[in-house]
Amino acid sequence: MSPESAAGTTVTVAIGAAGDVVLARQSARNLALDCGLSLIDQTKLVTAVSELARNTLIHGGGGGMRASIVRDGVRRGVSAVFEDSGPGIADLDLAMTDGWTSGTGLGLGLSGSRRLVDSFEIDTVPGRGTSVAIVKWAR
Amino acid sequence: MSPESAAGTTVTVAIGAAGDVVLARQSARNLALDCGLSLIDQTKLVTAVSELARNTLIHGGGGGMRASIVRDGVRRGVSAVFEDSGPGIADLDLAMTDGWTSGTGLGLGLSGSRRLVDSFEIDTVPGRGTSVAIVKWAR
Amino acid sequence: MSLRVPVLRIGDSLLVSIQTDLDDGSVLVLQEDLAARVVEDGATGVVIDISAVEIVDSFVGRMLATIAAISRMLDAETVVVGMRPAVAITLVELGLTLGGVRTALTLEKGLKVLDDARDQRPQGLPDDPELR
Amino acid sequence: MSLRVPVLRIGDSLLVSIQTDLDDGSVLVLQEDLAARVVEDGATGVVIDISAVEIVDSFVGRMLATIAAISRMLDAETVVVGMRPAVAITLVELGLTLGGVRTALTLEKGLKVLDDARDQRPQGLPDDPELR
Ligand SMILES: Nc1ncnc2c1ncn2[C@@H]1O[C@H](COP(=O)(O)OP(=O)(O)O)[C@@H](O)[C@H]1O
Ligand SMILES: Nc1ncnc2c1ncn2[C@@H]1O[C@H](COP(=O)(O)OP(=O)(O)O)[C@@H](O)[C@H]1O
Repeated sequence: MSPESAAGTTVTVAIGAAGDVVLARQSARNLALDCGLSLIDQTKLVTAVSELARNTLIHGGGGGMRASIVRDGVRRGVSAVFEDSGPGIADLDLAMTDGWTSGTGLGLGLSGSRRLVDSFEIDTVPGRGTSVAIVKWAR
Repeated sequence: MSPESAAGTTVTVAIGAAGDVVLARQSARNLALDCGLSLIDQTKLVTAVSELARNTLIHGGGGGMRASIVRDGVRRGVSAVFEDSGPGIADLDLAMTDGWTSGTGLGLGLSGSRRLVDSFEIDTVPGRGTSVAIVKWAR
Repeated sequence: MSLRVPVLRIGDSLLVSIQTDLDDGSVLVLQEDLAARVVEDGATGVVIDISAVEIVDSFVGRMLATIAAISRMLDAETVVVGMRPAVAITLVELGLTLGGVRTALTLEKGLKVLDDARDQRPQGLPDDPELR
Repeated sequence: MSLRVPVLRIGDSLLVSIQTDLDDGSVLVLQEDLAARVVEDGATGVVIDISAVEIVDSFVGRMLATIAAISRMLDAETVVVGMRPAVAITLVELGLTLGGVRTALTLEKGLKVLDDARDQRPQGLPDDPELR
Protein backbone atom coordinates (compact mmCIF):
# COMPACT_ATOMS: atom_id res chain seq x y z
CA MET A 1 0.00 0.00 0.00
CA SER A 2 1.52 3.24 -1.06
CA PRO A 3 1.88 5.83 1.69
CA GLU A 4 1.14 8.65 -0.78
CA SER A 5 -2.41 7.46 -1.03
CA ALA A 6 -3.17 7.21 2.67
CA ALA A 7 -6.33 8.82 4.01
CA GLY A 8 -6.23 12.57 3.65
CA THR A 9 -3.76 12.58 0.82
CA THR A 10 -4.76 13.61 -2.66
CA VAL A 11 -3.29 11.93 -5.71
CA THR A 12 -3.12 14.04 -8.82
CA VAL A 13 -2.67 12.58 -12.29
CA ALA A 14 -2.23 14.79 -15.33
CA ILE A 15 -4.05 13.25 -18.27
CA GLY A 16 -2.40 14.10 -21.58
CA ALA A 17 -1.66 10.77 -23.23
CA ALA A 18 -2.96 7.20 -23.35
CA GLY A 19 -0.46 6.08 -20.70
CA ASP A 20 -1.96 8.55 -18.23
CA VAL A 21 -5.27 6.71 -18.37
CA VAL A 22 -3.35 3.65 -17.15
CA LEU A 23 -1.82 5.74 -14.35
CA ALA A 24 -5.24 7.03 -13.35
CA ARG A 25 -6.51 3.45 -13.10
CA GLN A 26 -3.54 2.40 -11.00
CA SER A 27 -3.84 5.36 -8.63
CA ALA A 28 -7.53 4.67 -8.14
CA ARG A 29 -6.78 1.03 -7.50
CA ASN A 30 -4.21 1.88 -4.81
CA LEU A 31 -6.67 4.18 -3.07
CA ALA A 32 -9.38 1.52 -3.28
CA LEU A 33 -7.06 -1.00 -1.64
CA ASP A 34 -6.06 1.43 1.11
CA CYS A 35 -9.67 2.28 1.73
CA GLY A 36 -10.72 -1.35 2.07
CA LEU A 37 -13.13 -1.50 -0.86
CA SER A 38 -14.27 -5.04 -1.64
CA LEU A 39 -12.87 -6.68 -4.75
CA ILE A 40 -16.07 -6.03 -6.65
CA ASP A 41 -16.27 -2.40 -5.56
CA GLN A 42 -12.60 -1.89 -6.49
CA THR A 43 -13.31 -3.31 -9.91
CA LYS A 44 -16.34 -1.07 -10.39
CA LEU A 45 -14.48 2.05 -9.24
CA VAL A 46 -11.41 1.43 -11.39
CA THR A 47 -13.57 0.70 -14.43
CA ALA A 48 -15.46 3.99 -13.94
CA VAL A 49 -12.14 5.83 -13.52
CA SER A 50 -10.87 4.31 -16.73
CA GLU A 51 -13.93 5.48 -18.67
CA LEU A 52 -13.83 8.99 -17.24
CA ALA A 53 -10.08 9.42 -17.64
CA ARG A 54 -10.38 8.39 -21.28
CA ASN A 55 -13.19 10.93 -21.76
CA THR A 56 -10.97 13.63 -20.24
CA LEU A 57 -8.28 12.74 -22.73
CA ILE A 58 -10.33 12.09 -25.86
CA HIS A 59 -13.31 14.42 -25.54
CA GLY A 60 -11.86 17.00 -23.13
CA GLY A 61 -8.55 17.30 -24.96
CA GLY A 62 -6.63 16.43 -21.79
CA GLY A 63 -6.88 17.54 -18.18
CA GLY A 64 -6.42 15.83 -14.86
CA MET A 65 -7.74 13.59 -12.11
CA ARG A 66 -7.61 14.30 -8.39
CA ALA A 67 -8.40 11.32 -6.21
CA SER A 68 -8.47 10.79 -2.47
CA ILE A 69 -9.95 8.83 0.37
CA VAL A 70 -12.97 10.58 1.84
CA ARG A 71 -15.06 10.07 4.97
CA ASP A 72 -18.69 10.61 5.80
CA GLY A 73 -19.14 9.83 9.48
CA VAL A 74 -17.78 6.30 9.84
CA ARG A 75 -17.99 5.47 6.14
CA ARG A 76 -14.85 5.66 4.05
CA GLY A 77 -14.75 5.86 0.31
CA VAL A 78 -12.70 6.87 -2.68
CA SER A 79 -13.44 10.13 -4.47
CA ALA A 80 -12.15 11.01 -7.92
CA VAL A 81 -12.62 14.29 -9.76
CA PHE A 82 -11.88 14.66 -13.48
CA GLU A 83 -11.39 18.09 -14.95
CA ASP A 84 -10.68 19.43 -18.39
CA SER A 85 -10.94 22.76 -20.24
CA GLY A 86 -12.28 21.16 -23.38
CA PRO A 87 -15.40 21.90 -25.42
CA GLY A 88 -17.87 20.91 -22.68
CA ILE A 89 -21.06 19.01 -23.33
CA ALA A 90 -23.91 20.87 -25.03
CA ASP A 91 -26.68 18.34 -24.41
CA LEU A 92 -25.99 16.55 -21.16
CA ASP A 93 -29.15 14.41 -21.18
CA LEU A 94 -28.14 13.09 -24.57
CA ALA A 95 -24.54 12.50 -23.51
CA MET A 96 -25.75 10.54 -20.48
CA THR A 97 -27.87 8.25 -22.66
CA ASP A 98 -26.69 4.64 -22.97
CA GLY A 99 -25.09 4.15 -26.35
CA TRP A 100 -24.91 7.78 -27.43
CA THR A 101 -21.50 8.91 -28.63
CA SER A 102 -20.37 11.96 -30.58
CA GLY A 103 -17.30 10.03 -31.62
CA THR A 104 -16.40 6.42 -32.17
CA GLY A 105 -16.85 5.02 -28.67
CA LEU A 106 -19.61 2.76 -27.44
CA GLY A 107 -21.35 5.62 -25.64
CA LEU A 108 -21.30 3.79 -22.32
CA GLY A 109 -18.63 5.79 -20.51
CA LEU A 110 -20.83 8.36 -18.77
CA SER A 111 -24.03 6.34 -18.35
CA GLY A 112 -22.18 3.16 -17.43
CA SER A 113 -19.81 4.70 -14.94
CA ARG A 114 -22.72 6.42 -13.22
CA ARG A 115 -24.15 2.96 -12.57
CA LEU A 116 -20.85 1.73 -11.18
CA VAL A 117 -20.40 4.31 -8.43
CA ASP A 118 -22.41 5.61 -5.47
CA SER A 119 -22.28 9.30 -6.31
CA PHE A 120 -21.85 10.87 -9.74
CA GLU A 121 -21.88 14.61 -10.37
CA ILE A 122 -21.16 16.29 -13.64
CA ASP A 123 -20.65 19.95 -14.27
CA THR A 124 -20.05 21.17 -17.78
CA VAL A 125 -20.03 24.54 -19.53
CA PRO A 126 -19.98 24.53 -23.34
CA GLY A 127 -16.76 26.14 -24.50
CA ARG A 128 -15.29 26.09 -21.00
CA GLY A 129 -14.82 22.53 -19.89
CA THR A 130 -16.17 19.58 -17.97
CA SER A 131 -15.76 18.24 -14.48
CA VAL A 132 -17.04 14.89 -13.25
CA ALA A 133 -16.88 13.90 -9.57
CA ILE A 134 -17.50 10.35 -8.40
CA VAL A 135 -17.45 8.57 -5.04
CA LYS A 136 -17.47 4.87 -4.24
CA TRP A 137 -18.13 4.03 -0.60
CA ALA A 138 -16.77 0.98 1.21
CA ARG A 139 -19.66 -1.24 2.32
CA MET B 1 -54.64 -12.33 9.73
CA SER B 2 -53.11 -9.72 11.92
CA PRO B 3 -55.53 -7.70 14.05
CA GLU B 4 -53.52 -4.52 13.50
CA SER B 5 -54.52 -4.49 9.90
CA ALA B 6 -58.27 -4.98 10.33
CA ALA B 7 -60.65 -2.60 8.55
CA GLY B 8 -60.40 0.92 9.88
CA THR B 9 -56.91 0.52 11.25
CA THR B 10 -53.99 2.33 9.74
CA VAL B 11 -50.58 0.67 9.51
CA THR B 12 -47.61 3.02 9.53
CA VAL B 13 -44.16 1.97 8.38
CA ALA B 14 -41.17 4.28 8.71
CA ILE B 15 -38.94 3.85 5.68
CA GLY B 16 -35.31 4.52 6.46
CA ALA B 17 -33.42 1.40 5.42
CA ALA B 18 -33.66 -1.47 2.92
CA GLY B 19 -35.34 -3.71 5.50
CA ASP B 20 -38.22 -1.23 5.82
CA VAL B 21 -39.11 -1.80 2.19
CA VAL B 22 -39.58 -5.46 3.10
CA LEU B 23 -41.80 -4.42 6.04
CA ALA B 24 -43.86 -2.18 3.79
CA ARG B 25 -44.44 -5.10 1.42
CA GLN B 26 -45.46 -7.38 4.27
CA SER B 27 -47.86 -4.84 5.78
CA ALA B 28 -49.49 -4.28 2.41
CA ARG B 29 -49.81 -8.01 1.91
CA ASN B 30 -51.54 -8.44 5.28
CA LEU B 31 -54.02 -5.71 4.45
CA ALA B 32 -54.65 -7.22 1.03
CA LEU B 33 -55.42 -10.58 2.62
CA ASP B 34 -57.74 -9.01 5.21
CA CYS B 35 -59.49 -7.08 2.52
CA GLY B 36 -60.08 -10.13 0.36
CA LEU B 37 -58.08 -9.04 -2.68
CA SER B 38 -57.66 -11.82 -5.24
CA LEU B 39 -54.23 -13.42 -5.52
CA ILE B 40 -53.45 -11.45 -8.66
CA ASP B 41 -54.59 -8.17 -7.16
CA GLN B 42 -52.57 -8.84 -4.01
CA THR B 43 -49.52 -9.45 -6.16
CA LYS B 44 -50.06 -6.26 -8.14
CA LEU B 45 -50.62 -4.16 -5.03
CA VAL B 46 -47.60 -5.52 -3.16
CA THR B 47 -45.40 -5.05 -6.22
CA ALA B 48 -46.50 -1.41 -6.54
CA VAL B 49 -45.89 -0.89 -2.82
CA SER B 50 -42.40 -2.33 -3.20
CA GLU B 51 -41.57 0.08 -6.02
CA LEU B 52 -42.95 3.12 -4.23
CA ALA B 53 -41.39 2.28 -0.87
CA ARG B 54 -38.02 1.91 -2.57
CA ASN B 55 -38.50 5.30 -4.25
CA THR B 56 -39.29 6.84 -0.86
CA LEU B 57 -36.04 5.42 0.46
CA ILE B 58 -33.73 5.94 -2.49
CA HIS B 59 -35.02 9.09 -4.17
CA GLY B 60 -36.88 10.67 -1.24
CA GLY B 61 -34.09 10.06 1.27
CA GLY B 62 -36.47 8.16 3.55
CA GLY B 63 -40.00 8.79 4.77
CA GLY B 64 -42.95 6.62 5.53
CA MET B 65 -45.95 4.63 4.35
CA ARG B 66 -49.45 4.75 5.80
CA ALA B 67 -51.71 1.96 4.63
CA SER B 68 -55.27 1.00 5.48
CA ILE B 69 -58.40 -0.70 4.29
CA VAL B 70 -60.77 1.76 2.71
CA ARG B 71 -64.41 1.60 1.60
CA ASP B 72 -66.36 3.22 -1.18
CA GLY B 73 -69.98 2.15 -0.80
CA VAL B 74 -69.79 -1.63 -0.75
CA ARG B 75 -66.36 -1.84 -2.34
CA ARG B 76 -63.39 -2.46 -0.12
CA GLY B 77 -59.83 -1.78 -1.06
CA VAL B 78 -56.34 -1.16 0.24
CA SER B 79 -54.95 2.34 0.27
CA ALA B 80 -51.27 3.19 0.73
CA VAL B 81 -49.75 6.64 0.98
CA PHE B 82 -46.00 7.22 0.69
CA GLU B 83 -44.50 10.45 1.96
CA ASP B 84 -41.04 11.92 2.08
CA SER B 85 -39.44 15.33 2.53
CA GLY B 86 -36.86 14.73 -0.15
CA PRO B 87 -35.93 16.76 -3.22
CA GLY B 88 -39.27 16.34 -4.97
CA ILE B 89 -39.60 15.75 -8.70
CA ALA B 90 -38.89 18.68 -11.02
CA ASP B 91 -40.30 17.19 -14.21
CA LEU B 92 -43.14 14.86 -13.33
CA ASP B 93 -44.02 13.95 -16.91
CA LEU B 94 -40.49 12.83 -17.49
CA ALA B 95 -40.39 10.90 -14.20
CA MET B 96 -43.61 9.09 -15.15
CA THR B 97 -42.10 7.97 -18.47
CA ASP B 98 -41.38 4.25 -18.83
CA GLY B 99 -37.68 3.69 -18.56
CA TRP B 100 -36.69 7.14 -17.38
CA THR B 101 -34.51 7.20 -14.29
CA SER B 102 -32.40 9.91 -12.71
CA GLY B 103 -30.40 7.22 -10.98
CA THR B 104 -29.50 3.63 -11.67
CA GLY B 105 -32.92 1.98 -11.61
CA LEU B 106 -34.92 0.68 -14.54
CA GLY B 107 -37.23 3.69 -14.50
CA LEU B 108 -40.35 1.54 -14.19
CA GLY B 109 -41.29 2.25 -10.57
CA LEU B 110 -43.69 5.15 -11.09
CA SER B 111 -45.02 4.31 -14.54
CA GLY B 112 -45.27 0.60 -13.79
CA SER B 113 -46.92 0.90 -10.40
CA ARG B 114 -49.49 3.29 -11.85
CA ARG B 115 -50.53 0.49 -14.20
CA LEU B 116 -50.78 -2.00 -11.34
CA VAL B 117 -53.28 -0.11 -9.18
CA ASP B 118 -56.76 1.39 -9.61
CA SER B 119 -55.98 4.87 -8.39
CA PHE B 120 -52.63 6.63 -8.45
CA GLU B 121 -52.10 10.20 -7.26
CA ILE B 122 -48.78 11.94 -6.98
CA ASP B 123 -48.08 15.25 -5.37
CA THR B 124 -44.60 16.67 -5.40
CA VAL B 125 -43.00 20.01 -4.66
CA PRO B 126 -39.38 20.48 -5.72
CA GLY B 127 -37.29 21.05 -2.62
CA ARG B 128 -40.14 20.03 -0.32
CA GLY B 129 -40.97 16.41 -0.90
CA THR B 130 -43.17 13.89 -2.61
CA SER B 131 -46.31 12.02 -1.74
CA VAL B 132 -47.84 9.19 -3.73
CA ALA B 133 -51.25 7.72 -2.89
CA ILE B 134 -52.52 4.48 -4.39
CA VAL B 135 -55.64 2.37 -4.00
CA LYS B 136 -56.36 -1.17 -5.15
CA TRP B 137 -60.01 -2.22 -4.97
CA ALA B 138 -61.24 -5.75 -4.36
CA ARG B 139 -63.21 -6.99 -7.37
CA MET C 1 -29.44 -7.57 8.62
CA SER C 2 -29.05 -9.09 5.20
CA LEU C 3 -29.79 -12.76 4.70
CA ARG C 4 -27.43 -14.84 2.65
CA VAL C 5 -29.20 -17.19 0.27
CA PRO C 6 -27.48 -20.60 0.09
CA VAL C 7 -26.08 -21.69 -3.27
CA LEU C 8 -26.35 -25.47 -3.75
CA ARG C 9 -24.75 -27.66 -6.32
CA ILE C 10 -26.44 -30.31 -8.50
CA GLY C 11 -24.07 -31.94 -10.95
CA ASP C 12 -22.54 -29.19 -13.06
CA SER C 13 -25.19 -26.67 -12.07
CA LEU C 14 -25.73 -24.29 -9.20
CA LEU C 15 -29.15 -24.08 -7.58
CA VAL C 16 -30.52 -21.17 -5.66
CA SER C 17 -33.96 -21.31 -4.14
CA ILE C 18 -35.29 -17.99 -2.88
CA GLN C 19 -37.42 -18.77 0.16
CA THR C 20 -37.75 -15.46 1.94
CA ASP C 21 -38.62 -11.89 1.13
CA LEU C 22 -35.12 -10.50 0.47
CA ASP C 23 -34.10 -6.91 0.98
CA ASP C 24 -32.23 -5.16 -1.84
CA GLY C 25 -28.85 -5.67 -0.17
CA SER C 26 -29.34 -9.43 0.03
CA VAL C 27 -30.34 -9.49 -3.62
CA LEU C 28 -27.04 -7.85 -4.60
CA VAL C 29 -25.05 -10.21 -2.39
CA LEU C 30 -26.73 -13.18 -4.08
CA GLN C 31 -25.76 -11.80 -7.47
CA GLU C 32 -22.12 -11.57 -6.40
CA ASP C 33 -22.11 -14.96 -4.66
CA LEU C 34 -23.44 -16.64 -7.76
CA ALA C 35 -20.85 -15.06 -10.05
CA ALA C 36 -18.07 -16.16 -7.71
CA ARG C 37 -19.43 -19.70 -7.44
CA VAL C 38 -19.84 -20.14 -11.20
CA VAL C 39 -16.12 -19.57 -11.53
CA GLU C 40 -15.00 -21.48 -8.41
CA ASP C 41 -17.13 -24.52 -9.19
CA GLY C 42 -16.72 -24.32 -12.95
CA ALA C 43 -20.51 -24.53 -13.19
CA THR C 44 -22.11 -24.60 -16.61
CA GLY C 45 -25.62 -23.85 -15.42
CA VAL C 46 -27.50 -21.79 -12.84
CA VAL C 47 -31.05 -22.52 -11.74
CA ILE C 48 -32.93 -19.89 -9.78
CA ASP C 49 -36.05 -21.28 -8.16
CA ILE C 50 -38.58 -18.54 -7.47
CA SER C 51 -41.56 -20.80 -6.78
CA ALA C 52 -41.76 -19.44 -3.23
CA VAL C 53 -41.45 -15.83 -4.35
CA GLU C 54 -44.68 -13.86 -4.02
CA ILE C 55 -43.67 -10.75 -5.90
CA VAL C 56 -40.92 -9.82 -8.32
CA ASP C 57 -40.48 -6.07 -8.56
CA SER C 58 -38.21 -4.18 -10.92
CA PHE C 59 -35.22 -4.60 -8.60
CA VAL C 60 -35.49 -8.39 -8.38
CA GLY C 61 -36.45 -8.58 -12.06
CA ARG C 62 -33.29 -6.76 -12.94
CA MET C 63 -31.28 -9.05 -10.67
CA LEU C 64 -32.57 -12.06 -12.61
CA ALA C 65 -31.64 -10.48 -15.95
CA THR C 66 -28.25 -9.43 -14.60
CA ILE C 67 -27.43 -12.88 -13.25
CA ALA C 68 -28.32 -14.36 -16.63
CA ALA C 69 -26.02 -11.88 -18.41
CA ILE C 70 -23.14 -12.32 -15.95
CA SER C 71 -23.38 -16.12 -16.07
CA ARG C 72 -23.40 -16.06 -19.83
CA MET C 73 -20.15 -14.14 -19.83
CA LEU C 74 -18.76 -16.76 -17.49
CA ASP C 75 -19.98 -19.46 -19.90
CA ALA C 76 -22.91 -20.69 -17.84
CA GLU C 77 -26.58 -20.78 -18.81
CA THR C 78 -29.26 -19.49 -16.39
CA VAL C 79 -32.81 -20.76 -16.05
CA VAL C 80 -35.43 -19.22 -13.77
CA VAL C 81 -37.93 -21.82 -12.61
CA GLY C 82 -41.27 -21.81 -10.84
CA MET C 83 -42.51 -18.31 -11.60
CA ARG C 84 -46.08 -18.00 -10.33
CA PRO C 85 -48.72 -16.93 -12.86
CA ALA C 86 -49.65 -13.87 -10.79
CA VAL C 87 -45.98 -12.83 -10.78
CA ALA C 88 -45.70 -13.22 -14.55
CA ILE C 89 -48.85 -11.16 -15.14
CA THR C 90 -47.66 -8.44 -12.78
CA LEU C 91 -44.20 -8.27 -14.31
CA VAL C 92 -45.57 -7.70 -17.77
CA GLU C 93 -47.90 -4.98 -16.49
CA LEU C 94 -45.00 -3.40 -14.65
CA GLY C 95 -43.19 -3.27 -17.97
CA LEU C 96 -40.54 -5.94 -17.55
CA THR C 97 -40.47 -8.82 -19.97
CA LEU C 98 -37.15 -10.41 -18.95
CA GLY C 99 -36.35 -11.02 -22.61
CA GLY C 100 -32.87 -12.39 -22.02
CA VAL C 101 -33.87 -14.78 -19.24
CA ARG C 102 -34.73 -18.42 -19.90
CA THR C 103 -37.58 -19.82 -17.85
CA ALA C 104 -39.02 -23.24 -17.12
CA LEU C 105 -42.09 -24.26 -15.17
CA THR C 106 -40.42 -26.64 -12.75
CA LEU C 107 -37.02 -27.42 -11.34
CA GLU C 108 -36.94 -30.71 -13.28
CA LYS C 109 -37.68 -28.95 -16.55
CA GLY C 110 -35.11 -26.29 -15.76
CA LEU C 111 -32.40 -28.89 -15.19
CA LYS C 112 -33.45 -30.56 -18.43
CA VAL C 113 -33.04 -27.26 -20.31
CA LEU C 114 -29.50 -26.99 -18.95
CA ASP C 115 -28.69 -30.61 -19.85
CA ASP C 116 -29.84 -30.06 -23.40
CA ALA C 117 -27.88 -26.83 -23.67
CA ARG C 118 -24.80 -28.68 -22.42
CA ASP C 119 -25.16 -31.39 -25.07
CA GLN C 120 -25.18 -28.79 -27.76
CA ARG C 121 -22.41 -26.65 -26.41
CA PRO C 122 -19.88 -27.00 -29.24
CA GLN C 123 -22.29 -25.96 -31.97
CA GLY C 124 -22.74 -22.49 -30.71
CA LEU C 125 -23.74 -20.72 -27.62
CA PRO C 126 -26.84 -18.68 -27.33
CA ASP C 127 -26.03 -15.07 -27.69
CA ASP C 128 -27.68 -11.70 -27.88
CA PRO C 129 -28.15 -11.27 -24.18
CA GLU C 130 -30.32 -8.23 -23.72
CA LEU C 131 -31.06 -6.88 -20.30
CA ARG C 132 -34.72 -6.39 -21.12
CA MET D 1 5.63 3.46 -24.60
CA SER D 2 3.21 0.90 -25.98
CA LEU D 3 3.74 -2.72 -25.02
CA ARG D 4 3.39 -5.40 -27.63
CA VAL D 5 1.53 -8.43 -26.36
CA PRO D 6 3.09 -11.66 -27.64
CA VAL D 7 0.94 -13.92 -29.80
CA LEU D 8 1.75 -17.60 -29.23
CA ARG D 9 0.75 -20.58 -31.24
CA ILE D 10 -0.77 -23.84 -29.96
CA GLY D 11 -1.65 -26.27 -32.73
CA ASP D 12 -4.00 -24.49 -35.09
CA SER D 13 -4.82 -21.79 -32.60
CA LEU D 14 -3.30 -18.51 -31.53
CA LEU D 15 -2.99 -17.70 -27.85
CA VAL D 16 -2.75 -14.28 -26.33
CA SER D 17 -2.45 -13.82 -22.61
CA ILE D 18 -2.91 -10.25 -21.39
CA GLN D 19 -0.63 -9.84 -18.39
CA THR D 20 -0.31 -6.10 -17.98
CA ASP D 21 -2.55 -3.07 -17.82
CA LEU D 22 -2.50 -2.07 -21.49
CA ASP D 23 -2.96 1.45 -22.76
CA ASP D 24 -5.45 2.01 -25.57
CA GLY D 25 -2.71 2.11 -28.21
CA SER D 26 -1.39 -1.31 -27.22
CA VAL D 27 -4.92 -2.68 -27.32
CA LEU D 28 -5.33 -1.53 -30.92
CA VAL D 29 -1.91 -2.92 -31.88
CA LEU D 30 -2.89 -6.29 -30.42
CA GLN D 31 -6.07 -6.28 -32.46
CA GLU D 32 -4.07 -5.67 -35.66
CA ASP D 33 -1.37 -8.20 -34.79
CA LEU D 34 -3.96 -10.87 -34.19
CA ALA D 35 -5.76 -10.25 -37.47
CA ALA D 36 -2.45 -10.42 -39.34
CA ARG D 37 -1.38 -13.61 -37.58
CA VAL D 38 -4.70 -15.39 -38.19
CA VAL D 39 -4.09 -14.95 -41.91
CA GLU D 40 -0.33 -15.63 -41.89
CA ASP D 41 -0.59 -18.75 -39.74
CA GLY D 42 -3.87 -19.92 -41.20
CA ALA D 43 -5.12 -20.23 -37.63
CA THR D 44 -8.61 -21.57 -37.05
CA GLY D 45 -8.91 -20.39 -33.47
CA VAL D 46 -7.93 -17.53 -31.19
CA VAL D 47 -7.82 -17.77 -27.41
CA ILE D 48 -7.59 -14.58 -25.40
CA ASP D 49 -6.69 -15.24 -21.78
CA ILE D 50 -7.84 -12.41 -19.52
CA SER D 51 -7.39 -14.22 -16.20
CA ALA D 52 -4.80 -11.64 -15.13
CA VAL D 53 -6.93 -8.69 -16.23
CA GLU D 54 -8.35 -6.72 -13.33
CA ILE D 55 -10.75 -4.52 -15.23
CA VAL D 56 -12.34 -4.56 -18.66
CA ASP D 57 -13.71 -1.17 -19.61
CA SER D 58 -15.72 -0.33 -22.71
CA PHE D 59 -12.57 0.11 -24.79
CA VAL D 60 -11.16 -3.33 -24.00
CA GLY D 61 -14.65 -4.85 -24.13
CA ARG D 62 -15.04 -3.51 -27.63
CA MET D 63 -11.61 -4.84 -28.57
CA LEU D 64 -12.69 -8.34 -27.50
CA ALA D 65 -15.89 -8.11 -29.53
CA THR D 66 -13.98 -6.69 -32.52
CA ILE D 67 -11.33 -9.42 -32.46
CA ALA D 68 -14.10 -12.01 -32.35
CA ALA D 69 -15.83 -10.39 -35.33
CA ILE D 70 -12.64 -9.97 -37.37
CA SER D 71 -11.46 -13.53 -36.70
CA ARG D 72 -14.84 -14.87 -37.70
CA MET D 73 -14.55 -13.08 -41.02
CA LEU D 74 -11.13 -14.63 -41.44
CA ASP D 75 -12.65 -18.02 -40.65
CA ALA D 76 -11.31 -18.38 -37.13
CA GLU D 77 -13.26 -18.79 -33.90
CA THR D 78 -12.41 -16.66 -30.83
CA VAL D 79 -12.80 -17.68 -27.20
CA VAL D 80 -12.15 -15.38 -24.25
CA VAL D 81 -11.02 -17.35 -21.22
CA GLY D 82 -10.54 -16.65 -17.53
CA MET D 83 -12.82 -13.67 -17.01
CA ARG D 84 -12.98 -12.87 -13.31
CA PRO D 85 -16.40 -12.77 -11.66
CA ALA D 86 -15.93 -9.14 -10.58
CA VAL D 87 -15.14 -8.24 -14.18
CA ALA D 88 -18.26 -9.98 -15.47
CA ILE D 89 -20.46 -8.21 -12.90
CA THR D 90 -18.92 -4.84 -13.70
CA LEU D 91 -19.24 -5.28 -17.46
CA VAL D 92 -22.95 -6.01 -17.17
CA GLU D 93 -23.47 -2.97 -14.96
CA LEU D 94 -21.47 -0.87 -17.40
CA GLY D 95 -23.90 -1.99 -20.08
CA LEU D 96 -21.76 -4.38 -22.11
CA THR D 97 -22.79 -8.01 -22.41
CA LEU D 98 -20.36 -9.11 -25.15
CA GLY D 99 -23.14 -11.02 -26.87
CA GLY D 100 -21.04 -12.12 -29.83
CA VAL D 101 -18.06 -13.28 -27.81
CA ARG D 102 -17.63 -16.90 -26.75
CA THR D 103 -16.26 -17.43 -23.29
CA ALA D 104 -14.85 -20.31 -21.27
CA LEU D 105 -13.69 -20.43 -17.68
CA THR D 106 -10.22 -21.82 -18.29
CA LEU D 107 -7.62 -22.09 -21.03
CA GLU D 108 -8.20 -25.85 -21.25
CA LYS D 109 -11.92 -25.41 -21.68
CA GLY D 110 -11.33 -22.69 -24.25
CA LEU D 111 -9.08 -24.92 -26.32
CA LYS D 112 -11.68 -27.66 -26.05
CA VAL D 113 -14.36 -25.31 -27.40
CA LEU D 114 -12.14 -24.58 -30.40
CA ASP D 115 -11.40 -28.29 -30.97
CA ASP D 116 -15.09 -29.10 -30.97
CA ALA D 117 -15.83 -26.20 -33.29
CA ARG D 118 -13.12 -27.44 -35.64
CA ASP D 119 -14.64 -30.92 -35.76
CA GLN D 120 -17.86 -29.45 -36.99
CA ARG D 121 -16.41 -27.08 -39.51
CA PRO D 122 -17.73 -28.61 -42.72
CA GLN D 123 -21.34 -28.12 -41.59
CA GLY D 124 -21.27 -24.38 -41.76
CA LEU D 125 -19.49 -21.47 -40.34
CA PRO D 126 -20.67 -19.48 -37.40
CA ASP D 127 -21.78 -16.07 -38.38
CA ASP D 128 -23.74 -13.13 -36.98
CA PRO D 129 -20.87 -11.06 -35.66
CA GLU D 130 -22.41 -8.52 -33.35
CA LEU D 131 -20.33 -5.85 -31.75
CA ARG D 132 -22.42 -5.89 -28.59
N1 LIG E 1 -14.96 15.39 -20.78
C1 LIG E 1 -15.77 15.57 -21.84
N2 LIG E 1 -15.71 16.69 -22.58
C2 LIG E 1 -16.53 16.87 -23.64
N3 LIG E 1 -17.46 15.97 -24.03
C3 LIG E 1 -17.57 14.84 -23.34
C4 LIG E 1 -16.75 14.56 -22.21
N4 LIG E 1 -17.11 13.36 -21.72
C5 LIG E 1 -18.09 12.90 -22.50
N5 LIG E 1 -18.37 13.78 -23.49
C6 LIG E 1 -19.42 13.66 -24.54
O1 LIG E 1 -20.39 12.71 -24.13
C7 LIG E 1 -20.47 11.66 -25.09
C8 LIG E 1 -20.80 10.36 -24.39
O2 LIG E 1 -19.71 9.98 -23.57
P1 LIG E 1 -19.53 8.48 -23.13
O3 LIG E 1 -20.85 8.01 -22.57
O4 LIG E 1 -18.36 8.40 -22.24
O5 LIG E 1 -19.32 7.69 -24.48
P2 LIG E 1 -18.09 7.67 -25.49
O6 LIG E 1 -16.91 8.22 -24.76
O7 LIG E 1 -17.97 6.25 -25.85
O8 LIG E 1 -18.52 8.54 -26.63
C9 LIG E 1 -19.16 11.67 -25.80
O9 LIG E 1 -19.25 11.06 -27.07
C10 LIG E 1 -18.84 13.16 -25.85
O10 LIG E 1 -19.55 13.78 -26.89
N1 LIG F 1 -40.02 9.92 -3.88
C1 LIG F 1 -39.30 10.51 -4.83
N2 LIG F 1 -38.60 11.65 -4.58
C2 LIG F 1 -37.86 12.24 -5.55
N3 LIG F 1 -37.76 11.78 -6.81
C3 LIG F 1 -38.45 10.66 -7.13
C4 LIG F 1 -39.25 9.97 -6.17
N4 LIG F 1 -39.80 8.90 -6.80
C5 LIG F 1 -39.36 8.92 -8.06
N5 LIG F 1 -38.55 9.97 -8.28
C6 LIG F 1 -37.90 10.36 -9.53
O1 LIG F 1 -38.57 9.75 -10.61
C7 LIG F 1 -37.67 8.93 -11.36
C8 LIG F 1 -38.39 7.75 -11.94
O2 LIG F 1 -38.81 6.93 -10.86
P1 LIG F 1 -39.15 5.39 -11.14
O3 LIG F 1 -40.07 5.32 -12.30
O4 LIG F 1 -39.61 4.78 -9.87
O5 LIG F 1 -37.78 4.76 -11.61
P2 LIG F 1 -36.41 4.47 -10.82
O6 LIG F 1 -36.74 4.45 -9.35
O7 LIG F 1 -35.98 3.14 -11.34
O8 LIG F 1 -35.48 5.58 -11.19
C9 LIG F 1 -36.58 8.58 -10.39
O9 LIG F 1 -35.37 8.23 -11.05
C10 LIG F 1 -36.47 9.87 -9.57
O10 LIG F 1 -35.71 10.85 -10.26
